[in-house]
Amino acid sequence: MKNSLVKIMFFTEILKGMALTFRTLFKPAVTRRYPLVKVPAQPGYRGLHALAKDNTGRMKCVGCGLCGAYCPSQCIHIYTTEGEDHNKVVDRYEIDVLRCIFCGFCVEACPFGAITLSEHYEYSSYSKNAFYMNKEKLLANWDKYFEGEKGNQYFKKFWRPLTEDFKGNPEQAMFSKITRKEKS
Amino acid sequence: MNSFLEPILAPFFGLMLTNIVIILIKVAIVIGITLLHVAYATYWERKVIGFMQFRLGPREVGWFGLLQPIADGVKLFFKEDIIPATADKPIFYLAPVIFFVSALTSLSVLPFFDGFAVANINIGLLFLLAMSSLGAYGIVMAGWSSGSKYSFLGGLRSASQVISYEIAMGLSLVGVMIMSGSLNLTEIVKAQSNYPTGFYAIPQILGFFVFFVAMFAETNRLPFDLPEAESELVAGYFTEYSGFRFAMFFLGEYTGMLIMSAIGTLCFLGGWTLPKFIMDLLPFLSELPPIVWVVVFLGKVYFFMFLYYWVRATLPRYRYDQLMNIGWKVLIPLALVNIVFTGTLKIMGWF
Amino acid sequence: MLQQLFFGYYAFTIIILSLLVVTRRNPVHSVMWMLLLFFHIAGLYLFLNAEFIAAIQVIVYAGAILVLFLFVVLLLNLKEEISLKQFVGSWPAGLFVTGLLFVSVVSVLGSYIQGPIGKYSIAAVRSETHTKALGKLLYTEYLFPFEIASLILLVAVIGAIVLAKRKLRS
Amino acid sequence: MEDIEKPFETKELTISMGPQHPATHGVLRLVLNLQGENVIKCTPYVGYLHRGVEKLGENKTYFAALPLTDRLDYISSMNNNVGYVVAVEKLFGIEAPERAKYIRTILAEMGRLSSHIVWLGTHVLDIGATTPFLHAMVAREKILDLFEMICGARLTVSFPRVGGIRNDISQEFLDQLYAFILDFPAKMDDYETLVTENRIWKERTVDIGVISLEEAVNWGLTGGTLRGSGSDYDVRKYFPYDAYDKVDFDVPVGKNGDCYDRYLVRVGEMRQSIRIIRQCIENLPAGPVMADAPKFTLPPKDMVLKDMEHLIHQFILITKGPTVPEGEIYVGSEVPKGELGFYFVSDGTGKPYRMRVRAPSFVHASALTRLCEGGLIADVIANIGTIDIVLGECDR
Amino acid sequence: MMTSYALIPLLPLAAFVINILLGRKLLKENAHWVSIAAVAGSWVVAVMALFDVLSGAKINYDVYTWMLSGGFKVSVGFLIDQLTVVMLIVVTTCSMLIHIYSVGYMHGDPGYYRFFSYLSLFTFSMLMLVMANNFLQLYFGWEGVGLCSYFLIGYYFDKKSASDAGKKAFIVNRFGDFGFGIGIFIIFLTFGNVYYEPVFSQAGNFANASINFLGFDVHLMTLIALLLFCGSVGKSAQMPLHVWLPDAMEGPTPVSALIHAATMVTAGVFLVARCSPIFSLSETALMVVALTGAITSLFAATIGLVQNDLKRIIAYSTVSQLGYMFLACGVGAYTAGVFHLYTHAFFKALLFLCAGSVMHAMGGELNIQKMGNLKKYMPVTYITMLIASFSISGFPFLAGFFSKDEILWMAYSGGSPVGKFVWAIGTLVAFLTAFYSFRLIFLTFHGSFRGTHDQEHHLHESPKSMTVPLMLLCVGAVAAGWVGIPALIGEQIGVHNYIAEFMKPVLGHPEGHGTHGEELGIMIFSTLVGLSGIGLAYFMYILRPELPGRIAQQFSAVHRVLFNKYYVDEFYDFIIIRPTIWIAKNVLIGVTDARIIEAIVNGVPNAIAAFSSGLRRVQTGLMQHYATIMATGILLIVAMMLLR
Amino acid sequence: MVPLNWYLILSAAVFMIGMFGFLTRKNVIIMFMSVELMLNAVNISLVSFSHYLQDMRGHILVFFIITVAAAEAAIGLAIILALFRNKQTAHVDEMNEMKG
Amino acid sequence: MEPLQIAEKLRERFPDEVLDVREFRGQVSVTVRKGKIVEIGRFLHDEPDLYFDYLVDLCGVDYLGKKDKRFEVVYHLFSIKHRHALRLKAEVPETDTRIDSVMPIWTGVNWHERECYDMFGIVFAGHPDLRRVLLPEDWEGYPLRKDYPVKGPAQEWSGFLDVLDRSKKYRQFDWQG
Repeated sequence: MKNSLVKIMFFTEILKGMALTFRTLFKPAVTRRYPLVKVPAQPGYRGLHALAKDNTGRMKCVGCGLCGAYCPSQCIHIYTTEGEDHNKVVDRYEIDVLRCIFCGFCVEACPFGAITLSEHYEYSSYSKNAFYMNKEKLLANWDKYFEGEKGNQYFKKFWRPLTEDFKGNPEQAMFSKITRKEKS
Repeated sequence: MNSFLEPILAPFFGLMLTNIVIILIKVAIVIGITLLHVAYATYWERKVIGFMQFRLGPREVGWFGLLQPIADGVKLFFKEDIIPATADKPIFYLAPVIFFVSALTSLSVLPFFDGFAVANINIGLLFLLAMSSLGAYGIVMAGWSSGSKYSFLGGLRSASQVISYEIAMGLSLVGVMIMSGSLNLTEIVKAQSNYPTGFYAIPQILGFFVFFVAMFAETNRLPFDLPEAESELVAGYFTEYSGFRFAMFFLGEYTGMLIMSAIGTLCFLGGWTLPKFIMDLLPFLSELPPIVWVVVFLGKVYFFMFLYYWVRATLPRYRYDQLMNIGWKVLIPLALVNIVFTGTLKIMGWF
Repeated sequence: MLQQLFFGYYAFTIIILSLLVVTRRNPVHSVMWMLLLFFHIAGLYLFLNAEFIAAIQVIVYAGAILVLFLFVVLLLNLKEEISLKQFVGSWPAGLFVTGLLFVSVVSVLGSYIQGPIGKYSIAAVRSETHTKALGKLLYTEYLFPFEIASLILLVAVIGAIVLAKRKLRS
Repeated sequence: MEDIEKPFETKELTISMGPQHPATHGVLRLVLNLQGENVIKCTPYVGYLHRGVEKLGENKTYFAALPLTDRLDYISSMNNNVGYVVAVEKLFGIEAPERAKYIRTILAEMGRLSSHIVWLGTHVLDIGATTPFLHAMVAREKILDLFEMICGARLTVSFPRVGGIRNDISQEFLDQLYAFILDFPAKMDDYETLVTENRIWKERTVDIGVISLEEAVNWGLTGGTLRGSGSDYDVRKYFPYDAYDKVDFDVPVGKNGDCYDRYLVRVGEMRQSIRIIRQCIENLPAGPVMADAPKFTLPPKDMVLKDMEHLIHQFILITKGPTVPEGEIYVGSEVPKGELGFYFVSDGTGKPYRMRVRAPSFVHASALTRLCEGGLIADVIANIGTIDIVLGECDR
Repeated sequence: MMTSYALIPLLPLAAFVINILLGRKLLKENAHWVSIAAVAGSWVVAVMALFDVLSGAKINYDVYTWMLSGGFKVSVGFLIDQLTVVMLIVVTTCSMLIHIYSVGYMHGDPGYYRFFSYLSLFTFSMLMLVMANNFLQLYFGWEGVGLCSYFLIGYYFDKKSASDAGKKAFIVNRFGDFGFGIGIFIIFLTFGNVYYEPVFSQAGNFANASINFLGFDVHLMTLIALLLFCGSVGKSAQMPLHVWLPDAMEGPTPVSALIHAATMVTAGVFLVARCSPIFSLSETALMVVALTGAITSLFAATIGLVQNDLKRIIAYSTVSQLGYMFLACGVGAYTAGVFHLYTHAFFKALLFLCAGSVMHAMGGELNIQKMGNLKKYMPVTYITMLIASFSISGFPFLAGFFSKDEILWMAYSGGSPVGKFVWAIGTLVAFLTAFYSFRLIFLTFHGSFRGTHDQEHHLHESPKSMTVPLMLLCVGAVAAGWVGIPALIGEQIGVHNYIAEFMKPVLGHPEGHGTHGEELGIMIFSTLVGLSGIGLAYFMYILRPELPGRIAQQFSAVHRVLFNKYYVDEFYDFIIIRPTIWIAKNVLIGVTDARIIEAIVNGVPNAIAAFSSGLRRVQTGLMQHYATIMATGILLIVAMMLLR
Repeated sequence: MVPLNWYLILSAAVFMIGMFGFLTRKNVIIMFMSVELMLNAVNISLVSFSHYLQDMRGHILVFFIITVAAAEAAIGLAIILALFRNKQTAHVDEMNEMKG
Repeated sequence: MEPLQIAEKLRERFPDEVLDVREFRGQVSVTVRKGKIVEIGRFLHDEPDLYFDYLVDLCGVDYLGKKDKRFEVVYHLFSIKHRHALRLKAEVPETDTRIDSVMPIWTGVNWHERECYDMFGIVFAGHPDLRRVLLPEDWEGYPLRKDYPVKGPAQEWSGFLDVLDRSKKYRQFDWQG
């Protein structure tokens, strides 16, 4: 009771709030000055698409069409023809990026690990055409964003599920391994 | 000021005109300086509130964003001026002018340091109150003439708010008038500096509190920014304004804040002076030329401005009826108690 | 000469503004002109060395009463009425009567007798400041009327509340 | 409500608040009939964000419909995913492994935290306090960073899978999350310092938008909005899914059913979420993260090209979807906004015959009429904030 | 320094304002802090004033002039002299202690802040009353205390008896105040002034003047004195306007102690003492005062003998003691009256507070027949009340002894024509007082408990905040009289009669006409009378508890008359209230209203209606038409003046 | 020096304009404003009298007139509001209840 | 109470109304005739040991070509007090798409019924404000019916002026007001 009287008379709760804002005045800001300072995307970020190449530099995609079938927004269009040795040849592999919802299901659907989502997230342009990805652009993306070992690591980590997910992985993250002690 | 300029100007203009010219020069100085301060007040507000919110505030235009106000100004002045089809045009044009001019006019009686006021009139305080009540016209007219319902509601709110808090503010200043025995701002400051405690904020703590609260309401700032509560009325009375006219409202509002801060400084914090006991302690201070004291004055004004920002960063907004309740049921009675109290003590010779 | 010039300006503007006030179709415009009118009257008071009166003219008339008018005008929101006729049918009669009255009042002016000169000369008021002189009179000699005036205000406040407030059943 | 005292009657004013209005949190439109500042009638209009999620769901396999749920309540998409996945698992009759359940619980509570942070910030912002919004957003940013770390997306996560989760979490994620959880209560105290006890905040919320328990249940309110009125109805307690039956947490309950109580309930829920996450991290079991149900889960990628059976499964599951028993099922889950329910009618094919989303925001938005009438305009804002609706979910 | 005296009344006023404005929402259970702090402040300043006066200062100044109209000046001014200072000390001390006591007593009451704000307002009014330097301010304070008394008696306004008692007190007081008001008018008429100083100094000039009042030539001073005394009679509950005071016991007990024992009711005595220059000029008036006092004291004492209500007994005792004070004033011994007022304040307040404490323990039970043996449960209350009773009974060397003795000696020796008569009555009253006081003690605290089992279970000593004021007041009840030790004893032990010396400049000090021997005799006699009263009570209520009932049966007629307070209330009911109601019902409603007024009311409009039905066509109902016609009228008048 | 009569003529003119407005306008609010105009006209003449007679009493009267004007505005506008509530109009020719 | 017991109780109370009781994964659906749906609802709501105070959800299902009666309105009920749930299904034939509104019993069903009307064209008699809720007021057709094309009706947009024209019909308030 007395407490509330003091509170009403002396605005303690408001002063507490004011003190908090005043303290914050001297704390560092968290602002990321975006166009100047870029925050790197986490590995496995679901950004712009790329078509994977194998070690020999050939496109991994065989045109099975699973990605297109699975895609929730139906933005993948694949056109194949019969090649010389009765192989399927992927003539056109097109993604309408403006329709894409970046769920990453195409990666999951692909049995060959042919389609990937890169960490690139800054795609803006003045023309719609820039977002209609054809096979060439997608392959170029692979070179651009997955050069070297990065591609392999990507598949190792994000091309799921793997057998270990069904069986249990001995290298799993566990709490007991955490060294950090609770603040007293 | 006069003594300094007169001998220089008199040969050129003759005595009669010299006075007018001096006044014009003063006006130019005051308006120029004030507008600059107003511009940078917006900058500081954004900076202070930004820092209080883990942000940086403007920093891209110029060094540390110092040119931001100018960029904003330029942008506003070159923006397309949109007039709604349903607007009552003459009044729509006039409203921001009234608002801005009434704010600027108040500047004329503010003494920035000893002997520097455009017009050192005997009823300075009354003049300020009169001018601050005129700002309401700008707001109400803007709200009404826009032909938008949000503006209209904002205008209505503002009218009743300003009328209500005008009373509380006037009454809160009565204590100061009683103590100093004058309505002249320079006299008030001088009486204050000779008073034992220096600032009237100490003996007039109640009046100061009432003034402090009413100050926020008069300038439509949080937690009393009901006329322009963006979550309720979009932007209140200036919803339909854009470009240059919007800039007038914007400038008028910040000038109003500056003026309220100046009134607070002059009436409660001793204006450009320091309390007597400090002056006695440091006698060399009185040797300084008067213009130096403008720094003290501005320091105190900026203290008030900082409080504006600080409160804005901290408090939520009151509701309209609660605002009225506070004005009529808390502040006015408190101010009346303060007057009775001050008057009694004055009669008993303790003040 | 300068004084005559000033007076001439004020008198002319005041008359024009008052005509505008009574003839505008839209009450909001009337209020605007009235505001301007009050300012000019306040200027006239300053001209007559009544600075305190000028200040309260602005504070009370312009700052309070007129805002109240404006407030009511806005509340009533009389848009459709603006398009109707603004004068009553018998307006020529009104014009006639007021005109004659004006003529007769002006013709009285030549024949009054000036009263005795009081002690509040311009210099005396200036030295004491107008506010102080007025305040002293108000709180001593005219204390009783002053308190009656405050009573009237109180009654007005109560009356206004009673009139405007009403319980709604819903 | 017998005897409302109103200053005077003036012309009734009709204003359209929204769909573009700073306080309507998206494209909600309220038509308010005003008498002065008093709201006589309030009619909400929704549907500006209608995308036909139910119709779309009927034309996709059970797996492929998952991203659609991201876009329901886009502030807490993780919770929607979990709710969807839980419902589908129940329909299929499979169980996710323990580890996956714990991780899903952690993620769902993170989603709840992030959603409540947004709610807190915007609600407080509507009432005029700007600072808590930005202070809270700093913490939300951390949560989103953590989301990004495990699933590569910040908002539309699409992370859980039928029968488990997409991929196991990393040690780095766990460490950072634990550190965050230890820090967060102090931050909560900061947010509360600015509002909870503040007299202005209290005046704005206490006794505003009061709805009694009985009426609240009758209106079908759920989540914090219902619990503010005093019910302890919480799907996590009533129908525990995932690991909620294995952790210990309280359900904060209000008393008066006003805005302030709803506020307190949600703030309490945030603290409970921290508790849940902490327990889950500390008790996180080892083991698989996907259920071993080959007919209902995608086969392991490393085996697809090695094993014919897996390859066939891959192709069938992706193109036709799983073979689902015929029947119908309704499963609710507790998302930050209330009870999110999925009702499936299965006709034995891989696509739901009917997919119905029971969206809490939809019900809450309809209750705005009841909450706002008789109050002031400013109370409308407080009410919109306090029932915490997301139009993406409301309009589906 | 002078200005600070204004603080004495202003602090309680400020407390009142703060409490009434902030109490309901903000202070609630903390309301007492404000009031107590204010009263304590007043007390400190009052003590300072006492020292100032002791050092010879006499302060008389105007703080604020409210109205100045010709010779008529209305202002707030303070006169601080010896009499005022004594009253100040009494009022602030009692008030402070009772404020503290109320903290415990009123704890948990829903109107806590209201109670304290009224107490503060009362203190303010009372202080304004005693500090006034003019009759108008006196009247203001007078009405102020009346108003607060009304508020406080009716504090439990949801209880009908309480609100009725409040109304009764208010209305009965009106009778007295009516006379008082007229008295002030006549003073203004006579002296052209309402200030004490000019009035008292000029009073001598009018010693033999007479005035035509209601057609009679009346001795002016007698008239003024009697009219002023009217006020005293009302406020101090003297015959025949005493009826309100016992009923006023419906208020909370601290109120009874403060207002209806220690302070407000003594305002009448204060008034007589303050106006002693006027009273002294009129032998008739003094005689009236003395006789009224004597008769009232006897009358009330006899009623007190048989009452069973704890607080009412003390109330009648108060009436009786007030009569004593008037008796003293009436014989010219103003100092003795004021001295008794001063000691009485302590022991009577103490009695009431003890009664409150008992009531607190008994759960609101007031019937002493249902009490008994309380000393076991409430030792502090018992001892303090016992001391108070001894004091009131005039037990040697306690406060009451000195003041009572002073009065009796002055009555006997003062040379007043009715002196010996009133001395006899006074002595008889002393006996009765001792008897009923100890009847009260014995019935309440001794014997066996006669209440219900529940009550017995509940019996407990009161909290600290209540007992500490009791003990402090007890010190007063013992020692307050030591400032007025008569010369007879004082010479032996080397102390003076300080109070008499102190008061001399204001009230004068009539020398007794007796010898030391006579004085000693009177003293011993009255002491013995008092002791025998105690003895009789002991005999009747401890030794032979069955005796009182038998006596009551034996003298049942007398007992009934006494028990029904001489049927005064019934008498008033019969001669005043019923006729008034009858007249209102039959004459005003039946005849005036129905026959005369309605005939006029209906007839005139009928006539007008007939006339106006022709005229109505002229009326358009449009305001502006009327206004235009008015303007035309003005035009015509101006034109007429012009053309004339 | 401006002669007193000039002020008086100005005052009379404003007064008459106000009166004209009061007599002829339909809108109650404007009629009310005309009344204020008339009061102001009186104030002008009082202040000028005061100035020329060197006496403060004129100012005192102006002070009281302003007070009364404030009171009158409050009451009058409240009445207008009440009228408007019943009639839904502010036109004076609709308000002819006084008609016999 | 167990769901099947509830179903039995319901059958006892309304023997002619209950058509079918089915259980799947522990959830019980009771199919009823639409005629007395309000009475059934009232019974379920008011009966002390049933006390279904909370109507979780109401939705329609279109069984085009699968069942005789084309539509079903599905009520999901839950009792917070007793913690039991029940699914009630009312059959609505294509020929007569009217069913009584249960709004008098559960107020919260308001918008659910509107949505059902919006999506399936089922008319709820007695609903106070039966308008489209999610779709625009001038929408044609009922999108969740199985015979409604997934990608919407093939229709050219007729232009802004036409939209403006049609909107006049639905305009509820006057902007000038």
